[in-house]
Amino acid sequence: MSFEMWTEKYRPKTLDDMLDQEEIVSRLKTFVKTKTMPHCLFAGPPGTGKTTAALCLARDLYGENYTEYFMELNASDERGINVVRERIKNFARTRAIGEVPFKIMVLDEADNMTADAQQALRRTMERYTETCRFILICNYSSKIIEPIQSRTALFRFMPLQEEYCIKWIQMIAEKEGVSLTEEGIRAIIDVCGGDLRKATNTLQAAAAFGGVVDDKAVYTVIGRAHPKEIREMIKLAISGNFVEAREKLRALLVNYGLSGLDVVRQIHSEILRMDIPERVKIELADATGEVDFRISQGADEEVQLSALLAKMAVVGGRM
Amino acid sequence: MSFEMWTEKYRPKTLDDMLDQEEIVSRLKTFVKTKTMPHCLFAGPPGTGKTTAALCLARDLYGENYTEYFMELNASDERGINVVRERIKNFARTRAIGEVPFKIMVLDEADNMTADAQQALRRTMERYTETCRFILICNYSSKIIEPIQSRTALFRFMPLQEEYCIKWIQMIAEKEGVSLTEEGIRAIIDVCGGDLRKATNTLQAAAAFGGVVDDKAVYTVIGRAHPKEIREMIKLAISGNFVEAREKLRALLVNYGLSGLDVVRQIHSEILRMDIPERVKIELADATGEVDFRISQGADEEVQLSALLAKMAVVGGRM
Amino acid sequence: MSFEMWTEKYRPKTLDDMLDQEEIVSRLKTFVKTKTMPHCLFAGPPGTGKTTAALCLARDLYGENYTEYFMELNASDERGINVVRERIKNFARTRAIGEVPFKIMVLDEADNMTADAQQALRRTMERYTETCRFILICNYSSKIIEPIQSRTALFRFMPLQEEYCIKWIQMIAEKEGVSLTEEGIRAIIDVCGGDLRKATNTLQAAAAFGGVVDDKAVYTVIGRAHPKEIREMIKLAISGNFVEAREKLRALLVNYGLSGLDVVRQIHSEILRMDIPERVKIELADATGEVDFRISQGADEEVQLSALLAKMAVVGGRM
Amino acid sequence: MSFEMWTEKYRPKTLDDMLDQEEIVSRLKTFVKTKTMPHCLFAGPPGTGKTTAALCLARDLYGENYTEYFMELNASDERGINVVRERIKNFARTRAIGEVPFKIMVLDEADNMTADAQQALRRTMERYTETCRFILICNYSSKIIEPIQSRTALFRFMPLQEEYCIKWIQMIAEKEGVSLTEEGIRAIIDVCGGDLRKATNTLQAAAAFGGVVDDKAVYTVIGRAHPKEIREMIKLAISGNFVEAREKLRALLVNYGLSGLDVVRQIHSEILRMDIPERVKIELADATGEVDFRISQGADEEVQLSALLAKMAVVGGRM
Amino acid sequence: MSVPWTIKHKPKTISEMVGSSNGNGKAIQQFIAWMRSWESGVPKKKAALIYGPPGIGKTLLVETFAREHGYDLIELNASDQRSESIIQRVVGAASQQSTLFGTGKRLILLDEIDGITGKEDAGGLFAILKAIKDTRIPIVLIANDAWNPRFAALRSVCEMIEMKRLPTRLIVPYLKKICQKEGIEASDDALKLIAERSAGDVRSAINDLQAAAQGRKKLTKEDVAWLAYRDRQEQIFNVLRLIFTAKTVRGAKMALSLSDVDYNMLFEWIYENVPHQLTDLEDMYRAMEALAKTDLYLKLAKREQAWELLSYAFDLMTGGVALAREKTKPKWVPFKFPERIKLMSKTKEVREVQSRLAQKIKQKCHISSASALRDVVPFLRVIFEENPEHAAGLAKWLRLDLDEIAFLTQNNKLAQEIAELAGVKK
Repeated sequence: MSFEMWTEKYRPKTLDDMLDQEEIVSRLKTFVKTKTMPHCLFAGPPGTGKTTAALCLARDLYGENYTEYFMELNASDERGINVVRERIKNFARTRAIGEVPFKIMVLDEADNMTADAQQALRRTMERYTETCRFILICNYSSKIIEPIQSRTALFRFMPLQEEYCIKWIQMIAEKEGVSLTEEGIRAIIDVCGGDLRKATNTLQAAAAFGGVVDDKAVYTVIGRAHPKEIREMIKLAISGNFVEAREKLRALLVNYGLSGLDVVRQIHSEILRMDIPERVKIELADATGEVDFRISQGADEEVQLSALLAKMAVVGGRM
Repeated sequence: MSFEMWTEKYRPKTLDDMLDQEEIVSRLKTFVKTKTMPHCLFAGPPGTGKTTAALCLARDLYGENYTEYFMELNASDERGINVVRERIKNFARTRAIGEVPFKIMVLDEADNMTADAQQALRRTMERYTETCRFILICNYSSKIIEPIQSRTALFRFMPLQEEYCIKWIQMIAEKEGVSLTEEGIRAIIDVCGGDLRKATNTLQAAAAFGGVVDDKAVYTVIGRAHPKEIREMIKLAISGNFVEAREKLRALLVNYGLSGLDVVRQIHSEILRMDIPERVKIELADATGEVDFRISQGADEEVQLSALLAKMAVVGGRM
Repeated sequence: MSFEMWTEKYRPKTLDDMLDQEEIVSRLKTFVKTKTMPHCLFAGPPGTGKTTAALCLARDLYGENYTEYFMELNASDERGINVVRERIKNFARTRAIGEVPFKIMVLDEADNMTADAQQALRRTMERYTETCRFILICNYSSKIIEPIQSRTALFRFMPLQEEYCIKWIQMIAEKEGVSLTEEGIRAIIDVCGGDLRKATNTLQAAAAFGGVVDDKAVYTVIGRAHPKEIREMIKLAISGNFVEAREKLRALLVNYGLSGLDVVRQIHSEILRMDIPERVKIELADATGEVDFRISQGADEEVQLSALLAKMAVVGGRM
Repeated sequence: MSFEMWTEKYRPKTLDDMLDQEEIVSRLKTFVKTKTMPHCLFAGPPGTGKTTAALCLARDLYGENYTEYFMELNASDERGINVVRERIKNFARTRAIGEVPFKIMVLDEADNMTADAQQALRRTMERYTETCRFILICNYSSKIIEPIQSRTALFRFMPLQEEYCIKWIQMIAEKEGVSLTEEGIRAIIDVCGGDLRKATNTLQAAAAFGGVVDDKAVYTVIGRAHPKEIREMIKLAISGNFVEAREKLRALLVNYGLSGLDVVRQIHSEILRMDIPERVKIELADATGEVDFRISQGADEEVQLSALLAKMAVVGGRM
Repeated sequence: MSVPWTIKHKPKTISEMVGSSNGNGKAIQQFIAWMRSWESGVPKKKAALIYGPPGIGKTLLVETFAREHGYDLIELNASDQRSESIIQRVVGAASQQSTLFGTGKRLILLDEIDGITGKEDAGGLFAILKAIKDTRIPIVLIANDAWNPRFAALRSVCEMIEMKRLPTRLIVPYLKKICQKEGIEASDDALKLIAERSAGDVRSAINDLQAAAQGRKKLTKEDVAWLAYRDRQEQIFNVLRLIFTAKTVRGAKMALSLSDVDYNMLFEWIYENVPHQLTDLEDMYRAMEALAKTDLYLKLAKREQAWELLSYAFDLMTGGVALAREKTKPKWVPFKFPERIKLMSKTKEVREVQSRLAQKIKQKCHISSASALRDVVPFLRVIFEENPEHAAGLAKWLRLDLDEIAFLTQNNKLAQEIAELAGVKK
C-alpha cells in the first residue's frame, strides 16, 4: 500500500475531470477559453471541490508549470494580515510572462480573517488588480465583507449528491483493491455527508486498518460510536434503566475514547431518527442543546451527559 | 465586468451633490463659506455618508488638489497610537499654503481606538490645533472619551430614509444597465436598512452574479435565506411538525450555505414580523437569544438550532 | 470655540481653591502653615479630589516650582518591589533645599500594590521620614496592610454632595457664557454622579454642540437615550407590549445612535429607579447582566436586546 | 521490615513481565529490537498499564540506568506550557549517548492540556524530534488535538479482562501471604472494574486489617477510602442543616484536598442513587450540572456547591 | 522641627514607652532579662522573636534598649533585599566578629520578617536560621504574625516575646503628654476618641493626633469628630446590618459605597452570614442563589476583563440578599467573621503538608499529585489507622516525616508510634 494521500492521488487534474458542480465548472471553462477572469469568491461547505476547482482552473490556464503563476495562501494560518500582505506583494508585483496576463492568488479560509484584515486585503486586491486575480475560498460568504463581495464573482459550491459520493468512494476502493461492504459505504456517507475529502480520508484510514472496510471499521477509524450503541444507550435510559445507560456511556467515553461533544452530537442525531413520540423528541432536543453548550464551554463530560441520561429516564417514564 | 467600486463611482463629489443629511450639509457649508471650522466628530451608523461628507467638505474647501491638505487615517488599520502620532505629526507640522489656513485630518473608526490611544490623540489634537483640524468619524459617540467630545463639534448622521435609498439604488441600476426587479430592490432594502454603501455593494455583487437582480439573487449573494423559507420553517415547528421543520433547516443550511448564526438572526427578525400571538413572540425571542449566545460561544449549530425548533414546538403546542 | 479643556482651566490650583472636602482641606492647610506633616493615607471613591488635594498641598508648600520636591508614582505602573524601592530611594535620599525640609512622594493606587510591595514600603517610609513624606492614595484603606496604616494619618474623602456639583457646574457655565437649563444640569448630575471631572467635560461637550444646554442636548452629546424614553420602553415590555417595546428600542438605537451595550446599561440603571416591586428589580437586573455578558462576548445586539425585552415581559406577566 | 506500595512492588519491570495488553506489548518490543520508535500516544482508562508500558519500554531500551534517558512529566501538575517547554528543552537538547540515539519524554495526563498548550507542545515535539521521542499518555484520545494525533502512533489500552485482574490480585495475595477469600476477590473486582491500581490498593489496605481479606474487609476499605462525608453532607443538607453541611463541604475541599470537580462528580452519583422521588432527583441532577458548568467557567467551588446544598435543603424541606 | 510627631515624640528611655510598666511590662522585662543573660555567656536561645500587631513599640523597644545599654545595632528590614546571600554577608559576618574585637557590644535586629518574600528574598529564612545557629551575639527578630507556618522552624530556636495592643487608658495620657509639649490644650474626650479609634495602635493614634491637632491651640471632641474610622470590624457590621435589613435594592446597594472593605472581602462576609441571618430555608436558598450568581459575575468580570459586569454582581450581592428575606423574622443575630478566611490561614500548614505528601507519592507511584490525593491517600489512611507496622514500612519507603504521618493518621499519638517504628527523626 502506498502512503500517498488518496485525496491527492485522485484529485481531478483538469476542469474536464471534475464531474460534479457542473454549472460552476462550465463558468470556469469560459475563463480558460477567454483567458480572462474576474476576482472570484468560492463559497461552500468543506470537501465540495473549491480548492480542486481553483487548481484545475490554474492548470487549464497555465499548463503543467502552473505553480509559477499560482499561489495558495491559507489565510487563517498566516499570523497577521501583514504577513499576508507581504507575501501577496512579492508574488503579485511581477507580471506573468506568457499568454495569460495575470497570476492567480488563492486565499483559503478567507472567512476566518477579521473584518479589519479583510479591509486591508481589499486594498491589496485593488492595488494588484492588473497583474493578479484573487480567488477567495470560504465556507460562509456572509462572513466576507461586502466591499469584497461586491467585486468578486460568487461561485456557490453545493454539497455533493449522495449518489455521486458513493460512486466516487466505490471507484477509489476498487482502484485501491479495498474490499468495502455495503454497510461500510453507508457508514462513510452517514458520517461524512457531502464532504468528499473527509469521505476519502475515512476510506483510506479504514483501509489502513487492514481487512474489510465495514461499518464497524469506519466508526472506529472516525472515532465515533456505532449509531447502534448510541441508540441502545438512549433506549436503556428511556426505559428507566439509568444505571446501565450510564455504564454504557462510560464505556463509550473511556473505552472508545470518544469525546463528550461527539457523543452529544450523536445523541442528537439519533434522537431525531428514533421511533419515539414527537413530543419526547422535542423535549430531548431541548435538553441536548443545553448539555452541548455546557460541554463546549468546558464543563465535565460525564456529569453533563449523565444528567442528560437522567432526563431521558424521566421523560421516558412519562411516555 | 468592471472592477471599479460603484460606491466610489457614484460617491457625491461636493456638498451640493449630497442630497441627504440636509441639516448637517448646511452646517458644513458655512464652514466652507467662512473658511473656518472647529474640530468635528461625525457619528452615525455605517453607510450614512460620514466619510463622503468629509471628502466633499475638503473638496469644497481646497478645490481639486484637496489631497494635499487632506489626510485620511483609518484608526483600526494603523495599530498603535505611535504610528498615528507620527503620521499626524508629519502631516500637521507644515502649515497649509493658500486661503484656508488649516489642513484637515480625518480619523476613521475613532471609536475603535483604546481609551489610552484616545488620550494620546487628544494631546496631539491640542498640539496641532493651529495648523490642523480633526474630523473624527465613529459609529458610537459614546465610545469617544469625554475630553475629546468636549472639544469637538458633534454631527449626528441619521440612517437614510427608505425612499431615498430606493431612488439611489434605482439610479445606479439604470446607469449601469442592470435590470432590477421590484422584489430585488425590496430585498436589498430589507437586508441593508439605511446603509447606502452596503446597498450599493449588494447591488453590484448581485449584478456580478449575472442575470436579472431579483430577490432570489439578492439573498443568494448576501448569503441569506429567503425570508419566506425561514417563515415556513418556523410555522412547521410551531405547528408541532418538529421533524419536518428540522429537514427544512437542513435544507437552508445546505442550499444557501448559511451559517448557524445567520439562521438564528433571520429567525429572530421573522418571529417579530410573523402573525402569531404576542405571548408566543415573547417566549421565542427569549429562546432565540439563548441559542444565539450559545452558537456564538462555539456550541454546535445543528444541535442548537434543533433545540430552538424544539422550543418553538413546545410553545406552539401551548398556543 | 476655545480648545482649552475646562477641567484643566478650572482645576483648583491651591487649597484655597478647593471648595469641597472642607475638613480635610482645613487640616492640610495647617500642614502648610506649620510646614510639617505626618505620612498620609488618602482614601475614597474616584473623582473626589484626592489627587487634586495632593497637588494643591504641594503647590501651597513649595510654590510654583513644586515639581522639584514632589513626585508621583503610579503603583499599578511600576510593577515589582524593586522598582518601587529603587525609585523611592533615589528621590527620597536627597534632602529638599528651601524652607520646607522634606519632599513629598505620592503613591497613587496604593491598594493595587501587592502585599509584598507594601511590606517593602513600610520601612522605607520610616527610613526616609526625615527627608520625605509619603501620601498614599487608594480607594479602599482596608487593602492597605496594617503596618502601613499604622504609619499614616488617614483622610477619608467623601463622595461630593450633589449641591456642590451643581454649584460648580453652574459657576463654569456662567463664566463660559453657556446658557444651561435646570433640566440640563439635572441631566449632567444624573449621568456623572459625583464625578466632577466627567461632569465638567460633559458640560463642555454639550456647549460645543451649540445652543442651549438642556437635558436633550446633554443626553445627545453623551450618546445616551433620555432616561424617560428608556423607562417608557421598559414599561411597555413589562406590561406585555413586546412588539411596541421593540419598536421603541429600534427608535432609540437609530435616533440616538446608541450601541446595544449602551442601551443595556441604561436599562440597568433605570430598572433600579423605577417604581416596580423590588424583587422584580433583582430579577430584571440579573437578566440584564446576562444579556450584557452575552453581548460583550460577541452575541448579536439586536437578538439579545429582544430577548431582554421578552424576559421583562415574562417577569412582568407574573407581577 | 520492608513495605512498599504493592502497585510499585509488583509493577512489571520489563515488557516481558507485562502479561496483558499483548498486542501493544508486542509492538513496543519491536521498538526495542530495532532501537527506533515514533512518537506515541497511549490512550485508555486509568489503571490499564499505560505508564507501566512506558517504563518497561524505557528499561528494555536503556537498561538499568534508564532514568538518564527517560523523563516523566505530568501535564496537570506543571504550571503553564512554558514550564513544560522549558523542562522539555533542558532534557531534550542534549543527545543521548549510547546505542539508542534518542531519549524518551513521557507526558502524562496530556488530555488535561488546553488546545493552545497542545499546539505549543506540537511545535516543541517537532523541534526535538531528532533527539527525543515523546510518549503522550491520556484517558481520552479525543481531547488530543488533531495535529498531534496525526503525528503519533496510537496505542489504545483496553480495560483489563476480569480473569487477568483476578489472577493478578491472587498472585500478589499469595506472595504477600494474605489469605484472600473467593468473596473478597469478587468484591474487589466488582468495585474496581478493570482498574488494576485501585484493585491493588484496595487489597493492600484490606490486608492491613490483619485478618482474612473477605468481602466485608473489602467493603470496609472502600467505605472508608471514599469520604463518607459527601453522603453525610448531602444528608445534613436535605435535613435542613445547611450550616453544618457547608462545614462538611469546607472540610472536604480543604482538609481532604478534593477538587470541586471531584465533589461535583460524587454528589452527582450520590443523588442519582438516593431514595428520593424521580422528579426531585432530576431537579438536583440538573442543578449539579449547572454547578459543574459554572465551576468550569471559573466560579468559586465552595460558593457554587453551597448554593447546591441550599437547594437540597429547600427540596428536602418540601419532601 | 518638621519631623512627624511619631519621631519627634519618640521615647528616649524604655520607661517612657507606653505600657512599659503595665500593658507590655511583662514582655519588656522578658526581653531585658534575655539580653542580660548574654552577659554570662551565650544562652540556650540565641535569638528572640518579638511579635505583635503594628504600632505598639516592638522596634522601639529594641532600639531604645540598644541606646540605653550601649549596643551597636546592626539592622536589616523590609526595605533591604534579604536574600540568602545578603543575610549571610551582613548578619553572618557581624555575628561572627564577636565582642572580642572592637569595643562596642553588638546586637543584630532583623525587623519585619513578615516581609521576607519568596522570590525576591529567596532563601532568606533559611539563612536566618543558619545565622542563629552560628551566632555569638544576640539576634532579635520582629514579626507581626509569629504563627505563620513559615516561621515554624524559627519559633523553636527563639525566645518568644509577645507584645499586645495597648488599652485606651494607657494611650490617652501619652497623647496628653504630647499635646502638652506641643502647647495644645486637649480635652480628654477628644483624646479618648482618637485613642479608641486607633484600636491599641499607639503610632496610628499619634499620626491621627498630628493630623487633627497640629497648628491648633485647643483640641475638642468636635475637632476630631471628622476623623475617619481606623477600621475595622464595627464598620463592616454596619454595612452588613444595612444589607440584611434593607427593603429596597437601592437601599442595600447604598451600603456598598459605605464599605471600606473591597467587594471581594464584603462578599465573604455576606456569604458567611447568610445562613445565620436568614434562618428560613427558602429565604436562605434565595440568598445563596443570588450569591452564587454574584460569584459567577465577579469571576466572569475578571476573566473577561469586563468590569461593567461588576455592577450586576453588586445588585445581586446586596439587593439580591436583602430581598431574599420573606419569612425570616427580623431578629438580632451577631455577625460572624468569615470562617473560610480563618480556615484558609489556619489550615495553611496542613495544606502544605498535604502537598508535600502528594509530591512524595507522585514521585514513587508515577501519577499526578491530584491523583495521589484522590486515588492513593484514602487507602494510605486506612493502612495508617489500622496497621502501624505496615504503615511504618510505607512511611520509610515514602520517606515521610512526622507531620505527613500525622496527616494520614489524624491522630498524634498513633503518628508518634508509627514514626518511632519507622525510625523517623523528630
